[in-house]
Amino acid sequence: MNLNYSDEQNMLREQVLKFCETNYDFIDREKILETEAGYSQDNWKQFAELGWLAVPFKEENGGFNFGPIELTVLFEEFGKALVVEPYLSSVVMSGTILENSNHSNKSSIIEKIIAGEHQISVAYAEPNIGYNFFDCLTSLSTGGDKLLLNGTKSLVLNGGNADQFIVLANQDGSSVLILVDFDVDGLSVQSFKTIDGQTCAELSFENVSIDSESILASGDEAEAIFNKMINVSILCISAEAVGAMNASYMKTVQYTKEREQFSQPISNFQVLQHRMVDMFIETELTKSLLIKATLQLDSNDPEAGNTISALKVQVGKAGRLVGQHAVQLHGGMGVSNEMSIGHYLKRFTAIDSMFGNTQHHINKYQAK
Amino acid sequence: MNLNYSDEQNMLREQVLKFCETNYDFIDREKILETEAGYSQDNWKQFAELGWLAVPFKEENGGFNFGPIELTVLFEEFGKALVVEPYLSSVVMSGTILENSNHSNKSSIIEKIIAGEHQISVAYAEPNIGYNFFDCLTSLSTGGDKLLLNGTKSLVLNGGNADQFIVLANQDGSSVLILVDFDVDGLSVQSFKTIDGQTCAELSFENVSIDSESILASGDEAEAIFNKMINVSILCISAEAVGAMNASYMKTVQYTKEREQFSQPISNFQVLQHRMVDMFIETELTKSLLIKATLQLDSNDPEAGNTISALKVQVGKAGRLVGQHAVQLHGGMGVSNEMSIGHYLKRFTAIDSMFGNTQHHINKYQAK
Amino acid sequence: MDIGFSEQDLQFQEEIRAGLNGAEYPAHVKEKQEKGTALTKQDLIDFHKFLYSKGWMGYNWPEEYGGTGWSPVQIYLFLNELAAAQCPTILPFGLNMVGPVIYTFGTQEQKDRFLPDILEFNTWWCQGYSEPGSGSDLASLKTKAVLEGDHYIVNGSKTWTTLAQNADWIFCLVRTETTQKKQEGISFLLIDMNSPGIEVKPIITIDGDHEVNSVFFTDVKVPADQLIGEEGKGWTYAKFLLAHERFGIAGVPVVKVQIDKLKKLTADYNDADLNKKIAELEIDLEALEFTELRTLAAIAEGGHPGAESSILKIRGTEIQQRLTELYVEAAGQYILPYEGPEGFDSNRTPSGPEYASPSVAQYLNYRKTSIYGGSNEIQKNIIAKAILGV
Amino acid sequence: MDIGFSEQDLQFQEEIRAGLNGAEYPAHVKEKQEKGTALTKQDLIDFHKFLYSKGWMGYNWPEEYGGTGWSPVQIYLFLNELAAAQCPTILPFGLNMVGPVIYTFGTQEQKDRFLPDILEFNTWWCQGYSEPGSGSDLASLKTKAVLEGDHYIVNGSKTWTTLAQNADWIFCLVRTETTQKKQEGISFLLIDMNSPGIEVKPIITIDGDHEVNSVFFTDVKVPADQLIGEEGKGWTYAKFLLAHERFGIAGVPVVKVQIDKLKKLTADYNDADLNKKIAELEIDLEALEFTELRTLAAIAEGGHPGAESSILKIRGTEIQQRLTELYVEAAGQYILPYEGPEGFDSNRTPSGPEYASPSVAQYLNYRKTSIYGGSNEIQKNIIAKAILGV
Repeated sequence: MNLNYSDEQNMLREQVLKFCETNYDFIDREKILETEAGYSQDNWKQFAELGWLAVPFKEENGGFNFGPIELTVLFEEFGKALVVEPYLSSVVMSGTILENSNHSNKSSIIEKIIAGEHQISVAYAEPNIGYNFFDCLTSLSTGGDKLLLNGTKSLVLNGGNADQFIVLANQDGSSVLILVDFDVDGLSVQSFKTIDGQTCAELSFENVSIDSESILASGDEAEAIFNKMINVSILCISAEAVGAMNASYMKTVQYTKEREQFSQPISNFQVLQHRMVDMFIETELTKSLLIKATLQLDSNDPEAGNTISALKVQVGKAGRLVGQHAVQLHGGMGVSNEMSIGHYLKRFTAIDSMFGNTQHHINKYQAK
Repeated sequence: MNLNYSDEQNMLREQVLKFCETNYDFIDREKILETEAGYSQDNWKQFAELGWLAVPFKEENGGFNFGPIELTVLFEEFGKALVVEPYLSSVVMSGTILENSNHSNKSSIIEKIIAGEHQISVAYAEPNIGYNFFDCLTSLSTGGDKLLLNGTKSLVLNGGNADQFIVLANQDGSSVLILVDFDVDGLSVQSFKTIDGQTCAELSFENVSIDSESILASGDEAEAIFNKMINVSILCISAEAVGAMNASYMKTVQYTKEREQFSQPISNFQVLQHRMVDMFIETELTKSLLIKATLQLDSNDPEAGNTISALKVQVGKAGRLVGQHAVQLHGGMGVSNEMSIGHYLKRFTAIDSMFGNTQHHINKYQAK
Repeated sequence: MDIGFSEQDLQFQEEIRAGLNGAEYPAHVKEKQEKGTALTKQDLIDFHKFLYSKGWMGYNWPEEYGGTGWSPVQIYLFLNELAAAQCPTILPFGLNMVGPVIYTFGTQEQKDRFLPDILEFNTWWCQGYSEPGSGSDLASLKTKAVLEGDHYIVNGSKTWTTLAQNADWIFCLVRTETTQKKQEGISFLLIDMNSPGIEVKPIITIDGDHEVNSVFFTDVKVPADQLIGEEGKGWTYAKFLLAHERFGIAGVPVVKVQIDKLKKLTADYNDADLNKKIAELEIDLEALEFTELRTLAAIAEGGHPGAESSILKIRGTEIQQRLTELYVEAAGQYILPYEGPEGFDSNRTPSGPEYASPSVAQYLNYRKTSIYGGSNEIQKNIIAKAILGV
Repeated sequence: MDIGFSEQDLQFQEEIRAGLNGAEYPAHVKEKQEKGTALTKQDLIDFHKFLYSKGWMGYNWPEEYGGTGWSPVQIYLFLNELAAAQCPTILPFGLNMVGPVIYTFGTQEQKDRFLPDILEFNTWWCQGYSEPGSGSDLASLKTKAVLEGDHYIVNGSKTWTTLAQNADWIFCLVRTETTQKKQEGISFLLIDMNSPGIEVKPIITIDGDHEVNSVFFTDVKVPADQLIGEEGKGWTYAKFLLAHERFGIAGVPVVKVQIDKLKKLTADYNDADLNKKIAELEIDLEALEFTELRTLAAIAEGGHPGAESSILKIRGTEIQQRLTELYVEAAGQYILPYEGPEGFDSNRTPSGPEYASPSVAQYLNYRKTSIYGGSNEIQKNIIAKAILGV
């Protein structure tokens, strides 16, 4: 057992931190949010140039062959700055599925992802199935000599910007993962802003013709790959949450030391001090579970899935506590859209809702 | 709607308060706990003389025809002084069942109860049925031309001092309430101290012969009477809890104003102040639900049962919070058996466990 | 003690219910209520004018000043019926805030001038208390009013001013004198929002809505007869107002209706975890509701809302916030798409439950409730003083 | 970073496990552990002497002083194996409290004199910190030590002294000088409990047990060479000790075992509500356990336990207390009969689950955990200072 980050990992953290300090203050971010795409293509290009988009991919596919640890380093720093670039959807989610699939063309697709020239979003959620993603109604059926895809996918992260989609569908009662171009006949895409300043899309498939080479995986294999993707994704947004918690309590400490009421800085009030201590404690505890889950995923520990659920629960609870306390201690400024502090709360709320919320993962953990 | 206590009710409260101030300080109580019976026969005699034992009974049975309001007045004051005399078991529980039964002799039995000469305990709990009292295994069966009672009843309040028992049993799949003398053949009684300084007994019935006149009620009628008894009992111990909460926070306020640490009374510390505010708020909220439930029971409102469950939940949560905070704010003194404060915590714990704990009543309320 | 409603009370309830379902009720408001569409300024005015037309506007005012003189039970029933009919919330600024201050501390002339317009809702009021530098610590306010002849000249700014964009009048705490003790030297001034030198700038909150504002005063001339009571006594009136404001802030009737709504919305899922959380919230709400009734009863007996009203504020806002959390929990991942204050374009609505997007907006918006009206921490300080007697 | 245990670590774990199951383990102790019977003083001594015989006693001491010099991972594995075997908790007073103070601040003579007996468990230590007037505010202590020739004369009293009734020695904070600043003038003194003038009086706690005591000192003569370090520097040593004490106070391995036990005890009921509460507790415990590992790793890298050890104390005791609440909840009404410290008379045992009575005793007893070792409020003050930098 070794709990120290390597020099390489520390350097990566430094690099991301510096990038965010330079290019990602609150005003920069506000401007990005106002763009049509909802993220900065310039930033994305820089991510590619800095090699960040290659982080999780295998060397054979042109990647750096890094693992969960490096991803959490990236995402912790993203979380501090509330980075909205679609790293989760376009690199982690689609990348995990692609790499684990047997698609003949996957290396060349991954190369384009790494180069920042191509984005793929995974379409897994649907309007009526909650967190039971495999119960999906979107179906791949045989129509004459063709395969036809029909159904609705919702909450597709960054879907409005995607060049391709990986769609989770149902084929005769078993799961399939299908690669679909954004501009095929019968597919319509509607993009929405999300509550935390990102974007997601709703996809509607009407008799979209699928050729069998586009099927990335099916049956148990598809579900195994999909679950792997969910686990890594939870890990990444949890790391992001840890970064956001860190920033939230540090900013709150700073604010309370500066804000004066009753002729003294409000950091003098014991009740507020203990509130900040609670924020600090929850952040540290979350970080601990994050490291545990990261290392278990890294070593393919069969317990990893349970720890991921534990982590998601802790992230849900701690994010809520830290986010709410941060807003409360900022008073009116906390609920103003022009301060960053409320945006952390929004991100915590979004993160809790994704891939199974707190109660969902309590139940999953309990049933382990 | 009228939320004022009548003059008569206020006088009753004054009377109980004065009695407890005079006869029931912590030292007096400690001495009572050390006695074999676990309560003071002298006090009981005084309760009778002051007419308190007549409070809930109908005039036709020699009672004062008072209702739930007067009972809660009594119990609130009992709660403040942690009174251990068996009013709940010997007057409220057995009295409610007797009065609602058709037993030919009930008036004369009640007269003896009112005179303080006779005690009856209700035996409802069993070792393996939890809070589902009607699922009891104790059974009344026909053996030849006799009715025979067999089984075990546990947690019979004040059972070691009872002259008679009212036993909830099962007869061919339906409930019966049976009056049994303490000294019948085949009944053995084992008495225990309880965690909060009272006593309870375990009864074992081995082919105890029952004559049919001893059956107070059976079938739906028995269950209706029993449920009524449970509701009134919950009301009484809730009132007791409100009194105990009141005393706990008042004593804590007093203590923190006297106890000095870091060269100042610890009541100066904002965190402790807010803790006491929480105690105060929970006490007041519990009192509100207590009044609501009392008035609903008093007016035979069909909603009363739900409010009783709500009240029991609130008493469970608030009692825990108030009891634990009181101990915490007393520091080491809080966990010392020689201070009253820890004894309130014990009583809150006992009260929560009786007649369905917090979670039991949340579920009952939810299923309403 | 008894809990029953009298025959008259039940008849009263029937009257209110009939009135709210009657033909006089503004149809365009009802239509929007039922659809859950946002109400305009004019809609709100129409609603309040309807209340006035029924003689209900002064529901908590003494008869002497045009109020109904209703009993606590009647007030309780009235507010419950409004909530059950999903009516808009009665705006508190005139009726519950400045109104009682004027009829308690104002001159006869001020009463005659302002009270009828409040009841008739001819004037929309807003509250000028908080300033950028003074939130919880109101006494540190810096907005200055200097008497020059028969006018005050007001300079400074107020913030978090709810619906100032709609307001005709603002009641302000201003500093008329600088003294050692911060609470002294504060005065209570009524200012016409149309006065030259007033500028209103929107503040967008984290739910994306425009509800609050900054209000800037530059050499605003205010006739001296718009001062309430005495100069320097503003702090007394402010405290009086805050205690009144806390009252009703618990929002019990509305929460009750919203809990029922949540139960209906999620009935199909039959989610045991959620149902139990709802049950626990309902229990807390029952306790709060009866606490409010006890407080109302005490006031009717001549009591004054004190530390008890702080309980209502604290617990009421906690319950409101928890309820918004349960809505968000129920909606799950479908909270993600952002609707914005205008609602989704009807041609571009995401699938998933319709209540999802409003739920998360409400959740974010309601974080304000533990901050405004004296933060919950300040309320606890107030109770601490009262129970500790220090 | 990696989470795996090395081959050596796993072999180490095997050795510990084998040792605890081996023939040398005192059979009478094991028998009582399995039955859940209370252990006597001699049982505890036998257990600690067994640990010494295996060379495990100084599990967290440097090799230089007879410790094992184990890595954090080894310590972690060792403590987990002890808990899994339901061993008694290692008494902290000698090993985790006064021992590190002596080897860090003591003279060579003191090290030679006291450390071997601590490791061999020839001496049972107790802690003389709290006084009736000074609980959380240790610096306000009043017990006085006056140097007369080569002896100190000690007068005063200590309270909440755990297991003083069994102790051979006590380490005390005493006031050797009265100064302006309360933290100054405090010294750290080792006192033989057999010294004339010491009286121990039991304090019965709310669970009915005798675990803590008052200790009174009347003209107790203490050789001056039993002073640790310098006169007046006691506060420094005390803070050092408190930071060490907090460590391990989290009690993670024991809680883990007790959660598994609760699950087994309640498996038949399959109570969904209880199971979910247990799951939430397990999650919190996992987070705490890994936090402790992180702290251990940091210390192994040369760090010093600071504010982090306060997290372990706060959250550890919170979890312990919540666990006792879950046991009580599971036992329901069957907690009522009072067992007392001796257990029920075997001929007179109430029916209902056997764990019921010990559960409520544990619940009541564990209220102490958020009070002792510096109350949780004090721990939060410590962290507040650290993170606020004030």
